[in-house]
Amino acid sequence: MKEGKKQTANPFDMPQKKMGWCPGCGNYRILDALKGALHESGIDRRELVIVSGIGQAAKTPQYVNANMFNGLHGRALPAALGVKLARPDLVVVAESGDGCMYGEGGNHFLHAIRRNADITVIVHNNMVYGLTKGQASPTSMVGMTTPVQVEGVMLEPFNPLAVALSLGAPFVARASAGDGDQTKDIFKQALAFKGVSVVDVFQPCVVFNKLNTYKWFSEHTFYLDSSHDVTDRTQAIRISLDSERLALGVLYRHEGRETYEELLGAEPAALGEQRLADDELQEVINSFR
Amino acid sequence: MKEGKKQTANPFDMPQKKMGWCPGCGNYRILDALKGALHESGIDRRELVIVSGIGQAAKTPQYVNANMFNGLHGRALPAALGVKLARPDLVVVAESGDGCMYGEGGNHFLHAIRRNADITVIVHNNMVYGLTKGQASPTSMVGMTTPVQVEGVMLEPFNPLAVALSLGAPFVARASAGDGDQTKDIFKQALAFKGVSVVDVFQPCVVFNKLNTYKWFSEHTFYLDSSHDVTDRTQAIRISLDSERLALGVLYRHEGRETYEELLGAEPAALGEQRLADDELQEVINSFR
Amino acid sequence: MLHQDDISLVFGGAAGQGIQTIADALVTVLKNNGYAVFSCQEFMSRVRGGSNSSQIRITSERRNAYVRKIDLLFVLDAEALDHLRWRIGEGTTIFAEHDQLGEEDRGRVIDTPLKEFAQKAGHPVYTNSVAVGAVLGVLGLGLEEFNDYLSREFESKGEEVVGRNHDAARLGYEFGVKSAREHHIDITLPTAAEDPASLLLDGTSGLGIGALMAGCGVVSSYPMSPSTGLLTFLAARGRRFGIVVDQAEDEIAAVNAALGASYAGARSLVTTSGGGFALMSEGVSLAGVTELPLVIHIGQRPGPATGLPTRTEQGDLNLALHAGHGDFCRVLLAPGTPAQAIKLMQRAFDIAESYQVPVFVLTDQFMLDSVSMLGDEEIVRLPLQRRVVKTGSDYERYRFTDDGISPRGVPGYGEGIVKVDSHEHDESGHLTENFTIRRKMVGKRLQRLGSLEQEAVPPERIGSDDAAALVVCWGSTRGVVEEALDILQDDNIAALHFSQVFPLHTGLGGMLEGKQVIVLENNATGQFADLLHAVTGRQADRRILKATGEPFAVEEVVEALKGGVAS
Amino acid sequence: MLHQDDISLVFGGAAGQGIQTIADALVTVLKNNGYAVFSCQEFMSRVRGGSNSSQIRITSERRNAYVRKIDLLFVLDAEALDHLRWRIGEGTTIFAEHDQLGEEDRGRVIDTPLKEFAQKAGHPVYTNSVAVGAVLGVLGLGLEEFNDYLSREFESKGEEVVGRNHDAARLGYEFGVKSAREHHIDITLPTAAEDPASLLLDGTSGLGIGALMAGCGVVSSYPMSPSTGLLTFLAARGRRFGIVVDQAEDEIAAVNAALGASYAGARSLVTTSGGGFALMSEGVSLAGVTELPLVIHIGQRPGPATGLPTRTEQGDLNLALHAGHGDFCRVLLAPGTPAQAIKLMQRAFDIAESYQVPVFVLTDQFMLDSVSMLGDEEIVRLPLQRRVVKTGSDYERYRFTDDGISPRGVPGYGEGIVKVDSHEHDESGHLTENFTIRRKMVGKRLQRLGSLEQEAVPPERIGSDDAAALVVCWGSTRGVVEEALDILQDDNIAALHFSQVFPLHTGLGGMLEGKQVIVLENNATGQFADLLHAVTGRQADRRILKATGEPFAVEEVVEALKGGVAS
Ligand SMILES: Cc1ncc(C[n+]2csc(CCOP(=O)(O)OP(=O)(O)O)c2C)c(N)n1
Ligand SMILES: Cc1ncc(C[n+]2csc(CCOP(=O)(O)OP(=O)(O)O)c2C)c(N)n1
Ligand code: SF4
Ligand code: SF4
Ligand SMILES: [Mg+2]
Ligand SMILES: [Mg+2]
Repeated sequence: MKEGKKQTANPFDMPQKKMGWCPGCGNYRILDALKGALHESGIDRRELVIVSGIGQAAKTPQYVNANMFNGLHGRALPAALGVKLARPDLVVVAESGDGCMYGEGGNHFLHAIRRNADITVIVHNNMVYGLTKGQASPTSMVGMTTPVQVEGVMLEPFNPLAVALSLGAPFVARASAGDGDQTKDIFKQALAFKGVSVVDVFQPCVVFNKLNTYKWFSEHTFYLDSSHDVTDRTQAIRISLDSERLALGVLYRHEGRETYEELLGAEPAALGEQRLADDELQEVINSFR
Repeated sequence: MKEGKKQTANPFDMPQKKMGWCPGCGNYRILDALKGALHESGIDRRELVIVSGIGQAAKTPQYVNANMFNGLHGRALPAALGVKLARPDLVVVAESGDGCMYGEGGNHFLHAIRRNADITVIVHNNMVYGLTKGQASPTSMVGMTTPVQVEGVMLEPFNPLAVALSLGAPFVARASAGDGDQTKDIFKQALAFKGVSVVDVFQPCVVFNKLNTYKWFSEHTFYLDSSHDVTDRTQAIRISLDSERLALGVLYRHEGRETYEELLGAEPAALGEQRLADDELQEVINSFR
Repeated sequence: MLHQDDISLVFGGAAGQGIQTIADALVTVLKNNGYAVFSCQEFMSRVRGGSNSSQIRITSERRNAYVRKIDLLFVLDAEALDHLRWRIGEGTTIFAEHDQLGEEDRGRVIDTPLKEFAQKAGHPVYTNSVAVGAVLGVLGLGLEEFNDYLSREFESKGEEVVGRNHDAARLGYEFGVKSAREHHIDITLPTAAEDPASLLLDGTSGLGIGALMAGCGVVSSYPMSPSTGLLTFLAARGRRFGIVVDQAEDEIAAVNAALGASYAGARSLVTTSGGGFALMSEGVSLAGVTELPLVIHIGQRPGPATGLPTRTEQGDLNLALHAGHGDFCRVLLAPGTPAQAIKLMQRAFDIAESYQVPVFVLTDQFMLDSVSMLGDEEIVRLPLQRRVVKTGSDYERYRFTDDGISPRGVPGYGEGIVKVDSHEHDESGHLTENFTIRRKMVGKRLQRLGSLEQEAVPPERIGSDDAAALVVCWGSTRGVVEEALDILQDDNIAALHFSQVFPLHTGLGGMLEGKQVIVLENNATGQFADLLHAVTGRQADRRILKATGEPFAVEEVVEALKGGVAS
Repeated sequence: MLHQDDISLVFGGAAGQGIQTIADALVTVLKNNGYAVFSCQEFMSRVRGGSNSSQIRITSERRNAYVRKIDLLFVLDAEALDHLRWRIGEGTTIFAEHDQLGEEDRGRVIDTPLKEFAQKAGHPVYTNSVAVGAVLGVLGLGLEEFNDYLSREFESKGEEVVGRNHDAARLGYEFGVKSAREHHIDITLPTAAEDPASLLLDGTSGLGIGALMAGCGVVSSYPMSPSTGLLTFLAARGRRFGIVVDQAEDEIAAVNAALGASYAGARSLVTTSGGGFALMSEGVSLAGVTELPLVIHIGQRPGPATGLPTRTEQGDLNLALHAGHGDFCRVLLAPGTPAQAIKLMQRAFDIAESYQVPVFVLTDQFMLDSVSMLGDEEIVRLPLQRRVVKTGSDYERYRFTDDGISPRGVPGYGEGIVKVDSHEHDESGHLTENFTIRRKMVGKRLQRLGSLEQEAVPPERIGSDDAAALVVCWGSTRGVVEEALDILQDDNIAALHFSQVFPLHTGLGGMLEGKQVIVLENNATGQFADLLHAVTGRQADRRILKATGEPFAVEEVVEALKGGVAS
């Protein structure tokens, strides 16, 4: 049931809808990169599910013409897992903000990585809680003042890449919303990767984060070049720990691990037909005689 | 209000109580090491609060003659934080099992480390859910079969030390229940450390974990010696990632960071007296004219 | 000592001493001998040590209740004797190794050198077989069934092990026969009128079989007593039945994964207990707003909080009724027997899918761990009808319809796309703040309550239509109420057992009219009595409540209902 | 056009356009001019764009309710006009920049070149000052108060900024005066009889002041609309009042940290909304079993799940009543005005500490964001009495007492140790499985419900004792009901407002006797009507419900109650 792929029209574009983001927000660029990556990856929009939580970032699937599970704040990853376990044949993307994925949903982040289901995890990291109007997020920089952190953020920022790598994530990357093409390319690699892929995307919040602007990101980041060995985990961790010069691109990839759904032998949920083996069932019953 | 410290009697010993652990369980040794460390550290048992979650490990404070907050499964760390914020003058230990701290409570583990309150975190890591009768825990080894993991554990084990180090934990150590004196010593260091200290303690569960026995632990572990530079975080991470030879001792310590309660300026909760500044209050009210 | 009519055997010992194994073997052997049997367990929250006990009843009719009385008591240590002492009566014959006991108890107890015999058979590990043999000897039954049982059970361990178990059983048996003679133990068993091919099923397995029959596709859960058994039941059979079993990192993950799976088309299930379920409250609300089918099994245990982890209570009714914020529909079922568990579990999946609502199955530790007898004819298999539609390209998930229920599409099945949303949404599933759509969506979600009421499982009447008093009970207390009424033989008392507790069946008010209403439930405040009052306006005339962590005993219900019906 | 009696001004625009700033300034200036004012907000769940509006009412008496009618409407863009179109009536005078509007609307709207004037004053940033000036001109008021306001507000930014704001205000003002003249806008304001020194307080700040007065020591919370304001209120004042403010990683952490702090002796608070609170359910149960004081503020918004994040509803009552597994006591308060918020927040902390129970304060978006007027005499300060005892060396946390409440010790205060436990426990706080102790502990925890009922805040009667019909309302609907009754002037209708919704005051049944009971609440099913029924056995004769996400408007309550009292 492939839809015709035209050169110009992107089937993931939505028939015009009002969008809830502020003008200039980095989310628009991430959305564009995502739709571009999906289209160029040849994914059928009807076989794609984008799962999100709650927040500005989490509105993304509202603006993509594809299946959507816009769930609870913090709970994108378990819902995405559920989709994958029931329908391993579908392409599953879990997308949300830094607060959603690393704050409320931090535990799921840890354990989703351990599971290694074939899910592409995209985190819009604007280092702030956007939708709730500017409180600190787990990735906010120390010292940033907010209406709650009136004396400035005191907590050590959460380092998603280092944590993902410590947990053995097989694909770990970082992108920057300002760089459309590179971000699209990283998304394409993540979508193509079999297993859990984590992409943290720097995203300017032009309203609530006056520290981490487009300019700040471009001044503090650099792209890993071909000299970087993406199979070297120790090296990747070292890079991820550098909080001065922030590396962009794929930090680490490790091919070939079996996915959780493969190990479980999950198969697409039967819908129409009855698939129960009556004799097996009788055997179970008989075991209670 | 110091209690007399006698050479022999340990004030943390409980008047005889029935204990809920199986004979031979590693928990007894951890309990002994803890009581020894508390006593030798000169801590007044009335100024110590042990907070725990639910599980076999979490029963520990039931057997210590000191203040206890035996809370919910997975929630030792936030409760301990609450105690510390209200009473920064008290010594606070948070103690629970691997399931409690890294499974149900995984999110709190992440964010407790980021906060760096002066709490000693002790995790009895038996690599299994003991109290609920032998399901896999986040640290269970791949392949271990259980009544739920009938085909063997498929998830990558959670590496608490690597994650703690990635998060910038200032004190990270690993102990082994079988080694009473060393464990006691590590506990003493952790108790003396200002800031959050994480001690993961290998603990044989003699009933449900037939893989990770006293013997297995002694065969797979070694103690870091004086050649190890405890201030080298990169080195500590490297060591923590080695799943063949498991290092024991203090992997990393970084002194001098201010604690969360210091940064917040928390002071002991006023109990008897009224501490409200009436003029301040009037000023607040006047601001609404 | 004379033991007749229904016989109650109790085995007491520490966790890890094998009393559960003894009881399991014995109940099967007795069943195979044609007796009507029932067994239940009570145990402490620890893995080794403490004091637990298993009761086996041999009854003249099939029963499903705990009795306090003990005819034959086998204790493995002194602590167990202390633990059970309050249940020991004149008519209790006690067996134990004397050297386990204090001086004062020895006179009262028949010295039973289990370990010595086991050692004789080759190893202390054979103690259980000695014990079962001894019981069979005392009861005056043959050893054949048990020998067969042992042969089957230890087949894989080789002939030697089987042989030693047989030896152990024989040693115990001979001891039992001798003891009965020497101590004048005179037991008259009820007639062995049951088909030996009957089933012995615990509540957990009943739920599990129901879930298999319902075509459950994904179960995601976090272990918690007493609900874990359903997870392990399904884990053991997952591959064969195409069920994906995921042990979640916490209960929040479990419920959200189950909803993700439901969205994708699988029938999905979570199993938990009160504390774990409390954490799922927000997820229940998500099921409500997204209109996703979900079955939630709550194995109740005494709260609040950690409470008594291995004990029983019916204290989570209010929570299940109201968990989740905002107004939407739900259904609560509460099987009273393993047979009902099989049937209602299927019904739960069916209603969840038909009405696109969360359906709760409420059980408790007593019900889950109790083993009762049933015939194949009691196993009801409901038609398994999936209700997923293939989407057209203009599909909208929340299309307004007459009955408020929109055809349910799933992703990747048809030409359309499927959008579900935790925000208030329009028909296409996109978030909206339009007040008119909001009003209609609220109405849509609540509208189905009417049909759900009409389709509700009506309460089952036990006893006469004309009785002046009605004992109202729900879930696991069915058996104890039924047995108490049988004992009382009072035409003025009948019972209503609710296996669906919400919504209540429409015709209900009438059934209570003119009756004295006595609500019996295993909790501290009478949560079902409150619900009954809220729905029907009828206050219970009397509440019989128990919240100690123990199930009701037949004797105490008889006692409570005796004195007649006036309160 | 003629505008008289109560005047309703509405400002509509996109998020980020500053309508809130305009409303804030104007309401203060009007108050300083001696007028009785009220203001409320409705806004979309987005940071920029969309359509929001602020209403300011100038009333003859102090009011606390939203009205639909609009006398003067200022819209900043065409979308805002569309958004508010349904509220525009014959009597609405509309101001907007014509070039923002479509052709068809221009005829109806007075062209108001706000941005042009702002630019003239130096920068578009001065638009707000132009707007306020314009309104004051139209209303025929002076500009002095506003100039003073601007001077105060921008003092820190230097004289130039102040001066430009003054310029902008003057330009707007002159335009307003001229427009009123040219367009024959004839406004008769109510008498300015208020003390200009009165307070203008929103619900959030009322709660905050109450928490300060109560000596709140620790607040741990996770942001969630509409409850975050209380967190930021306290964060802004934390250091000065010795309050530790912790933004938790999630709501589960928040409630557990609050309980840890409570255990250690601090008065502690969490603030959240329905979805976040759902996650705290298990923590509520922990508060129940450990008998730890805790105050939980739930700022309600429409569910289920994410629902309508920035809208209003009273839909979390059932959840607050029943959250947490097992049976134990709790108290639910629901202030209807900022003054009640101040008082009840103190009461919440006091009851929580006296009775060692969780106390809920239920508000909603409407109440939290509405600004109303009050005099200093309405600010009640309750005695702040801590109830922590110094422990002796034999201290036991759960000592049985006559009233079920044990003296509460905290760690590190006295010679004793303090053990609290989520398991069932004995008097010393150690876990136990003893059934007798269990029974007594369950009773102990429930026993205090009696005194809590006796001490419950009785409902407030609005109107005559003899009225045949009683409008029952709770929480935020107090103002709208009161105003509707004033308008109806029907001696046959009075109201009962509940600011404590659980437990209900004992004398309650009597108050309803012989009355027609009409329950009005901002949810879909009538959750309080159900509670009233459950407690008193009295079914509401009629339910007036609204669950669109909007508050009740005075007009619709009048309409609903008009036709008389028969339902
Ligand atoms: C359980 C729950 N808690 C809190 C909220 C409120 N909430 C909505 S979005 C959000 C944070 C958003 O931050 P982030 O995830 O970083 O997304 P952003 O808006 O910055 O893109 C919060 C706290 C909620 N909806 N549900
Ligand atoms: C919310 C909740 N979920 C589940 C449980 C059941 N439970 C109690 S202890 C435990 C796991 C114990 O494992 P661990 O923390 O490793 O401790 P151990 O017993 O191995 O020492 C679980 C799942 C619970 N009490 N509460
Ligand atoms: S608040 Fe920030 S993150 Fe949200 S839409 Fe606006 S700019 Fe983007
Ligand atoms: S089950 Fe394992 S962890 Fe628990 S007490 Fe027994 S040996 Fe120790
Ligand atoms: Mg963010
Ligand atoms: Mg463990």
